[in-house]
Amino acid sequence: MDPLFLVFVVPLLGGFVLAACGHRPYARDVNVVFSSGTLLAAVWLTVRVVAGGPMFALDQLFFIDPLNVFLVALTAFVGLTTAIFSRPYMRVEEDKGKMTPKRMRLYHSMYQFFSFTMLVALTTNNLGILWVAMEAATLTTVLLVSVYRTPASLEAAWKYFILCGVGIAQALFGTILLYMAAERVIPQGSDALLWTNLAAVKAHLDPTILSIAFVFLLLGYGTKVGLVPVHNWLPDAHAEGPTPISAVLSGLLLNVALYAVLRCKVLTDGALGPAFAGNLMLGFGLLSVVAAAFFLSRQRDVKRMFAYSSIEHMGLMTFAFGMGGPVANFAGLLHMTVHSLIKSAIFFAVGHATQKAGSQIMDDIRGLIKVSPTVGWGLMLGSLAILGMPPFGVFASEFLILTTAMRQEPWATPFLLLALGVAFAAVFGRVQPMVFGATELKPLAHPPALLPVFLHLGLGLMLGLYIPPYLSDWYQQAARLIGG
Amino acid sequence: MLSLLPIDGVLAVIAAWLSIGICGVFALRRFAFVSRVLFPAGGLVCLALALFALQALFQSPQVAVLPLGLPGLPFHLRLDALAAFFLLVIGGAGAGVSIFAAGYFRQGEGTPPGLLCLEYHVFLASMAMVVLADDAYAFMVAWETMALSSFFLVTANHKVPEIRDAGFLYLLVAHVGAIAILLCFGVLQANTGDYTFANMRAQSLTPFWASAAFLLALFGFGAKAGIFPLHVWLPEAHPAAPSPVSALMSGVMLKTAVYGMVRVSFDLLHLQLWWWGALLLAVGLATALFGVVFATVQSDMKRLLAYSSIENIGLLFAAIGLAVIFNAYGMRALSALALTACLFHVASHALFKSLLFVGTGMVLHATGQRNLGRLGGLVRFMPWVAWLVLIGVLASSGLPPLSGFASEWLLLQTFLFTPGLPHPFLNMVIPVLAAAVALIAALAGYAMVKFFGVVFLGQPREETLREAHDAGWLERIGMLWLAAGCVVLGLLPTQFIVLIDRVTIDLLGWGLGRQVAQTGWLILAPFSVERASFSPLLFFGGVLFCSVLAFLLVRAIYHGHMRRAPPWDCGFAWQTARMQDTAEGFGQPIRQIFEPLLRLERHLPTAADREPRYRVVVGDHSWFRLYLPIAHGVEFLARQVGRLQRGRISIYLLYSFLTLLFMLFLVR
Amino acid sequence: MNALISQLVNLFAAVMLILAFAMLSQRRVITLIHLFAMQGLAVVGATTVVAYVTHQHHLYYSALLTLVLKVFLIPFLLHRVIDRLNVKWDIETLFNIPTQMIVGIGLVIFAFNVSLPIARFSETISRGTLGIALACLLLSFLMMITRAKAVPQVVGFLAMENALFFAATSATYGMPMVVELGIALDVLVGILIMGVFMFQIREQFESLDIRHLEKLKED
Amino acid sequence: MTLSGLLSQCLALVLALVLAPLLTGWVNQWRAWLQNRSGPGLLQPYRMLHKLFNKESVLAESASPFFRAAPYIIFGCMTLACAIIPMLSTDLPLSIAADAIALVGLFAVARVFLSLAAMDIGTSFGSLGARREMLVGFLAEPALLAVLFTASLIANSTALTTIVTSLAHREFAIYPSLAFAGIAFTFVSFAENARVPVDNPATHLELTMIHEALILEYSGRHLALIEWAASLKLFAYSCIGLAIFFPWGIAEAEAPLALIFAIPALVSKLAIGGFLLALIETLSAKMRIFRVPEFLASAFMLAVIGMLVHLLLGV
Repeated sequence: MDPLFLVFVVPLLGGFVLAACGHRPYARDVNVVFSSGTLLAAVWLTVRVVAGGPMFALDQLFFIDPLNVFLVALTAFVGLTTAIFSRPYMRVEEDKGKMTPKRMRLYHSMYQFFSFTMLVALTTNNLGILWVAMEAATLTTVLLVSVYRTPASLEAAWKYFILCGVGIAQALFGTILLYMAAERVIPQGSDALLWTNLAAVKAHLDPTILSIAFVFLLLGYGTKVGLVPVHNWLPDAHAEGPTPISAVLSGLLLNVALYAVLRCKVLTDGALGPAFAGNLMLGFGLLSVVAAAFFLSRQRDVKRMFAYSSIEHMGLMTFAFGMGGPVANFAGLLHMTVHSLIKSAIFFAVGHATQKAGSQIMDDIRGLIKVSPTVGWGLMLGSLAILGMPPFGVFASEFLILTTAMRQEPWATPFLLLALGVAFAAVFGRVQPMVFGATELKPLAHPPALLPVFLHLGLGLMLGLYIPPYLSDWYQQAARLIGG
Repeated sequence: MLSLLPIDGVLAVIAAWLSIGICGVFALRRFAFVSRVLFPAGGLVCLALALFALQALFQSPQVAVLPLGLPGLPFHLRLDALAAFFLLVIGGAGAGVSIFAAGYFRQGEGTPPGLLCLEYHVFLASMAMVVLADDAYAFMVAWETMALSSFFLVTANHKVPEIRDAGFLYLLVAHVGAIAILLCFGVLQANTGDYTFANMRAQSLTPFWASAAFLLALFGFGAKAGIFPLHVWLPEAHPAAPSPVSALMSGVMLKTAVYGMVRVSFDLLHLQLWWWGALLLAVGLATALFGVVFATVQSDMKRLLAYSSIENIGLLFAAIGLAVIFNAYGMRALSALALTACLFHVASHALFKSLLFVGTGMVLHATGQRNLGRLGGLVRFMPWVAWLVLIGVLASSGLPPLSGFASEWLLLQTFLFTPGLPHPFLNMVIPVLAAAVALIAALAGYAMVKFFGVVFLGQPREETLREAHDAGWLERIGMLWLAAGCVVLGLLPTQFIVLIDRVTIDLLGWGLGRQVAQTGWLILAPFSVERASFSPLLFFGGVLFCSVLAFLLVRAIYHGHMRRAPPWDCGFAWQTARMQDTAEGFGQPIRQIFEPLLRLERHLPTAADREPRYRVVVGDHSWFRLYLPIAHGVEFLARQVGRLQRGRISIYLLYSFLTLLFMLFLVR
Repeated sequence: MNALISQLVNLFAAVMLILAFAMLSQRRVITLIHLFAMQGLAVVGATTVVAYVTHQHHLYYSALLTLVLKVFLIPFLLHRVIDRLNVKWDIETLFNIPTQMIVGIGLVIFAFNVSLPIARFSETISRGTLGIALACLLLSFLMMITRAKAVPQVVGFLAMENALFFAATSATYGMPMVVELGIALDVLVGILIMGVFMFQIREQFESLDIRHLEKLKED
Repeated sequence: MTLSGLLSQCLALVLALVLAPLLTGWVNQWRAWLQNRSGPGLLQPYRMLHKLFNKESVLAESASPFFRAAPYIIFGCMTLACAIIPMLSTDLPLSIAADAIALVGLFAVARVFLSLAAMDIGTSFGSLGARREMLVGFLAEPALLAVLFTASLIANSTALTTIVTSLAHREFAIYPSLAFAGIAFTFVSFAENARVPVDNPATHLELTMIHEALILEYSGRHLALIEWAASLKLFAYSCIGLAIFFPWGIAEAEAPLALIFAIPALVSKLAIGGFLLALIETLSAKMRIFRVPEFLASAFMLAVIGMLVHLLLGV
C-alpha cells in the first residue's frame, strides 16, 4: 500500500468517523488514534522518500520531494501532539460548559478534515489543487474557530472567513495567470498546472505575466501566512478559537501557506531571476517583523500576543526566503520547523494556564510556577525559546538569518534589531509575571498533558544544539529546491 | 594527568559542572546534599579549571571540535593564551565564590536549591564556553546561555516584584546586546557563510565594515559590561541576585564582555583605527566617572558595589582603548603595556569585587539589611568578614600594595607614555586624561571608605545588629581564598605579568614579560627602573617594618598601658549611634559637587512639620533622558501601529485592496 | 467566424463589467442578488461560447456547474437567507455611490493598464477580457469594502468568484476539471457556512450590520 | 645597592624622623611671631611627643583592634614616604619600591586608614572628620598626581630619583608648566597638611575642623604617633616640593660627597619654606568647608593646565 495514500486516507476517514461519533467520550482517544495513524503513515512516507528520492503518485497529481515531505512529517507530528494536548484541554472545556457534545463532534471531525486539507495542500503537485486545499483548510478552520459560538468567536471567524476568502481569491487569480503563462510554453497534452511541469520550463515562462501572477499569489497566500498589512484576521482567529486550534493554526497552517508562496517563488525566480520575488518578500517580511513587534507591546490577551508573535516569525521566515541563498533558505526552513514546534508548545502551555486562571487576560494569570511548575516552566522556556534565546532552535535560525542579512541586506538590520528588542521586551515582560511571583490560582481538575509541551521544547532544544545529519541533508536539499 | 591536554581538561571541567548541575535537579529539595556536597565539588572543579588554564597558558593553542551545533558548523573550541587567561580568572574567582556559596545558600528562598545548583553551574560552564568558543555560533549559544542562567539566578527570589523587574531589565539589555554581537559576527564573516573565528581572522574587511563590526561589538559587549549609557540594568540586577551570584556576575561575567571586546578588536579584526581607541577611551572614562560618582552616593550596599563595578569596567574599556590606539600606530610595546594593565585589572577586579559581594552577602544574611543606613559596627560581631572585606576594600580603592593598585599603576603608566603618539591631538589629550583616572581612583577610595566605614565601623545603628553572627567555616574559606588572591596579586605582580605576557605576545606579538623578568622578581618595571618602578613587596615590607618597629620601640621605650573609657567626642554627654554619619550624609559632599551628573529629588521638611523627614533620592539621568523616552517612543509607535487593527473589516479589506493596487502599480 | 465569436465573448465581458458597476451602485439587496445571478449567467454564456469554439468538452460541464451553482443555487440560498432574516431593506454604504463610481472607473482604467502587457501576448480569442476580469475583480473588492451589511459583502465575495471564473474561462480556456470541481465545492461549502454564520451573527448581535463586528481590536 | 646608597638612605630616614617635628615647631613658631605672639618655642613638638608617649592611652570602649593598629600603620606609611623622597640624594636604594604614583598611593593608604579609624568609634565628630578628610583627599590626590605627572612628562619618567636628577642636573631651563604645577602643589600641600586656609590645626571648632576631628578619640602613644606622622607628612610634602621645584643641592648618585653639602642646603630650604608657609597661613583666612572643593578643584585645574602647557609647548 502506498504510504502517501495512507497519509490522506487516515485523516479523511478519521473525519468521517468522528463526524459520526465525535460527541462520545471516547472520541478524544479516537482522535489521537487517527492522528497517530497519520503520523505513522507520514513517517513511512518520509522513510520512503529519504530512501528512494522524490516520487509521484496518482498520475503526477501528487508529488513528494524533500521540501514537502519534511513539512508533511512535521504536520503529522504536531497534529498528533495537539490531539494529545486537546484531550484534557477539551475535557475541561466540556466541564466548564463551553463545549456541548454537538460541538465536540464538529470539533473532532473538523480537526481531522483540517489535517487532511493541509496534507493535501502540502503534497499536491497541482497548483489548482493546492488552491482548493488551502481554501478547504480555511473553511474547516473557520468552523473550528467559531466552535464556541460566542460573539467574539463569531466575529473572529467571520473576519477570518472574509479576509482569507478574499485573499485566497487573489491567489486563484494568480494561479490562473500562471496557468495562462504556462499554457504557451508547455506542450499540449500535459497538464500546465502541475508544478513539476512548470518548474521544468520555468525559465521560458513569460516574465510580465509571472510578475503580476506572483503579486496576486504572494498577496493571496500571504494573507494566510499573516503578512502585514493583510494579517488582520490572524490575531482574532488565534485568540478566540480553542487553544488546540490556535496551536495548529500557528504551528501548521501558516507554514503551509508559506510553503505555497515558496512553490510559486521558485517558478517566479525561474522566469524573472531571484531579485523580483525576493525583494517583495523581503519587504513584506521586514514590515511584518517590525509591525508585529510593535503590536506585541500592547497586548493584554495572552493568546493574541502569541498570535502576533507568529506574525513576527512568519515575517522573519519570509524575510529569510526573500534573501535567498543556501544559508538563508536553510535558516528559513529551520525556522519553520522550530517555530511550529515551539509555538505550538507555547499554546499548549498557555492553554493550561488560561484554564487555570479562567481568563486569557494576562493580568489575571500570575505565579504559574507555584500552581503548576511544569506548566510555568513550559511557558517560560517556550517564550524564551520563541524570543530567540539559545540553545533553542529558534536562535539557530535567527543567528543564520541575522548574520546573513548583515552582509546581504545591511539596511534591514537596524529594523530587525529594533523589532527583536521590542518584541523581547513585550513578550518577556508579560510572561515573566505570569510565570513567577505570588498567586491565588488553584490547580486544575484534570492533569494537564505535558508530554506535548516538553516533547516540543525538547525537540526545539535539540535543533538548536544538534541537527541530525539526515535532517540537515534534508534541509539542504529542500533549500536547494527553493533556489539555494 | 600528564597526557591530558589542557583543552580536554577544560572540557572535562565543563562536563563536570553540567553533571553537578544535573545532580542538583535530581536532588531538587535535598538542601544538605546540594549545599554541602555539590557546591564544594563545583568549587574544586573551579580549582581544576584554574590549573588547566595555567597549564594551557604555557602551551600552544589547542583546538577541539564538538559534534554539536549547526550542520557544517560544529562547535569549534580553541584554547589559546587569551582564553586560558580568562579561564584562569573564572576558575580562580569561581573557586572562592563556589565554596562560599556552599555555606551561603539558605533554605526556603524561592527557587529550590537543586535548581539553583543547576543554574549556578550552567552559568559557570557557559562562561567557560564563551571563552573557549572558536566560532560565532558556539560563542553566541554560550553567551546567551550565560545571560539566561544568570537571569534565572538573579530572579531566584522571584516573589519580589522589584527583583522580577530587575531580571527583566537585565535580560532585555543582554538580549539586545547579544543581537548586536550577532550582527557583528555577521559583518566579520564577510558573506562567506563560514562562521568560524579562523575564517574571520582570515578576512580583510574594508575600514567601513571593520568599523561597523567594531561599533556593533562595542554596543553588544558594552551592554553586557554595563558601559554608560547601557549600564542601567547593572545596579538593578546585582542587588537583586543572591550574593554569590552577584559576585560571579560582577566579578566574572562582566569580564567575559571585556574578553569579547579584546577578542574582536585584537584577534578577529585584522586592523585597528585610532578613533576606535579614542572612542573606547572616552566611553570608558565617562563610564568610570559616572560609576564612581554614583557609587559614592548610594545607600544600598550592593548598589554601591554595582556602581563600583561600572567604574571598573569603564577603566578596563579605557585600557583597551589605549591598547587599540597604540596598536593602530604600530607601537606594540605600549599597546602590550595597556593590554597588560587591562588584563591585570580584570583578574584583580574579579577577585576583589567577588570578595566584596560575598562579604555583603554575609552581612545581609547576618542582619537582613542591605541599607547602609541601618548597619554599622559589624567589625565587633563579624570580625572575620570585616577583616577580609577590608582587604577587598583596600584593593578596590586602588591602594598599594594590593592588587587594585598594581593594575591602576600600570594603567597610569600607559597614559603617561602617550606623548610619543604621532597624532598631535591624541598625544595632548590623553595624558590629561590620566588626571581623570586619578580622580576616579580617588573617588573610588571615597566610596570604599564609605562602604566599609558605615557597614563595619562605628556603632551599630540598629539594636538587632548585635545579634549578627560571623561567617561559617565554608564561607570563611571562600572569602579567604579571594582575599589571598587580592594580596598575592598585589604583592607579586611581576609573576602575574609573566602569565599575561603569553596573551599579549599571542595578540600583539609583544610582551612585557622579558623586560619585567630582567629587572628581577622583586621589582615591577615595565620598561626600565629609571623610567618607572614599583616593588610591592619592598613597599609592603617597608610599611610593615616601620610600623612593627615603631610598635616595638614604643613598647620598649615607653609602655603599653591602656585604659578603656567612654568615647570623648568633644565632651558631648549624650551620644547615640544615630548621631553618626548616615550613608547619605557621608555621600553628601560628592552629591553636592557632582550635582549636575545626578538627578536629585529632595524632600525637605518645613518648619511646621510635626514629624520632619528628610529624604533625597538620587536618580539616573540616563534613565529619564534616554530610556524613558525610548520606552515612550516605542509606546507611541505601538499605538500608531495599533491603529492598523481597529476591528473594522472594511478597513482590513481596504488594506488588502490598497496593497494589491500598490504592488500592481509597482510591477507594472 | 472567430472574430464574431471573440466579439461575442467580449460582449459577455462587457456585460459583466456593466453588471459589476450596477452592483456597486445598487442599494437594494434583492436587486443585488438578481444582478449577481445575471452576472453568473454572463459567465455561463462566455464559457459556452468558448467551449463551442475550442471544442473543449469539459468547459460545457463547467458552464453547467456555474449555471447550477451561481445562477440558481446560490441566489436561491441568498433569497432564503434574506427572507428568514428579513434584511430586504436598503443597504447603507460607507461612501456615497457617486464617489464609488468614480473610484470604480479609476480602477477599470488601472486594471486595463495592468493587463495590457499580458493581453498583448495573448493568443486566445479573448485577449481583452483579462483586463475586464481584473476590473470586475477589483470592483467586487471595492464593493466588499464599502458595504456595511453582511449579505452584500457576501455577494461581493461571490461576484469576485465570478470574475475569477470568467478570467479562467476566457484567458485560459478553463482550468482542469479536477480543479474546477474543487473550486466549485469550496464555493458551495463556503456559502453554506456563510449562511449558517449569518444566522448565528443575527442571533448573537440581533443585526447583520458588520459594524457590530468591531469588538476585537487593539485599543 | 652600594654602601653610599645605604648610607644616604639611612641618613635621609633619620633626618626626616628627627627634623620633622622641628619643622612643625618652626612653622608654628613663625606663625606665632607673625601674629605677634611669643610662641611655644621651637622644640615644643618634641616635648609634646614625649609627654604623649609617657601618658597612658585612653581607649574608647567600643574601639576595635583596627583603631589601635591604625596609628602604627599611618606612622609606617609616612616613614616610608620620607624614605623614598630624594631629599638629600638621588642615590636611594629604597626608591625603586615606589615611584611618584606609588608615593601618592602611600599617602592615600594613610588617609584611608586614618579616616576609617576615625569612623571606628562611631561618634558624630569622627565620621564628620572622615567624610571631610576623604573629601579633601579625593580632590587633592589627583591634583598631586597631576603635579607629579607634569614633572614626569618633563623627565620622561615617574621614578622620583630620575625626575629630580633630570630637573636638577640638566642644563638650566625654564619650565612654565612647572610654575602652574608649583602653585597647584602649594594649594594641595595646604589642604593635605591641614593648614589654613583649608583647616586650622590649632582649633577644635566643630564647624571647620578636619584633621582634629579625625583624631579626637586618640590619646597617649597613639596620638603621639599620629602627630608625629602628621609632622612627617608635612616634612615629606615640603621635600617633594623642594625636590621638584627647587632641586638644587640634592646630591647625585655619582657624587656621594655632595651629601655633606646637601644637608645644609635642605635645612635652609626647609627653613625658608616653613617661614613662607607660616606667612601665607597668617595672611589668609580660613575658608568655609564648602569652599574647599572649589579651592582644590582650582588646584587640580592648575595642575592639569600645567600638563597641557607642557604638552603644548613641549617643554
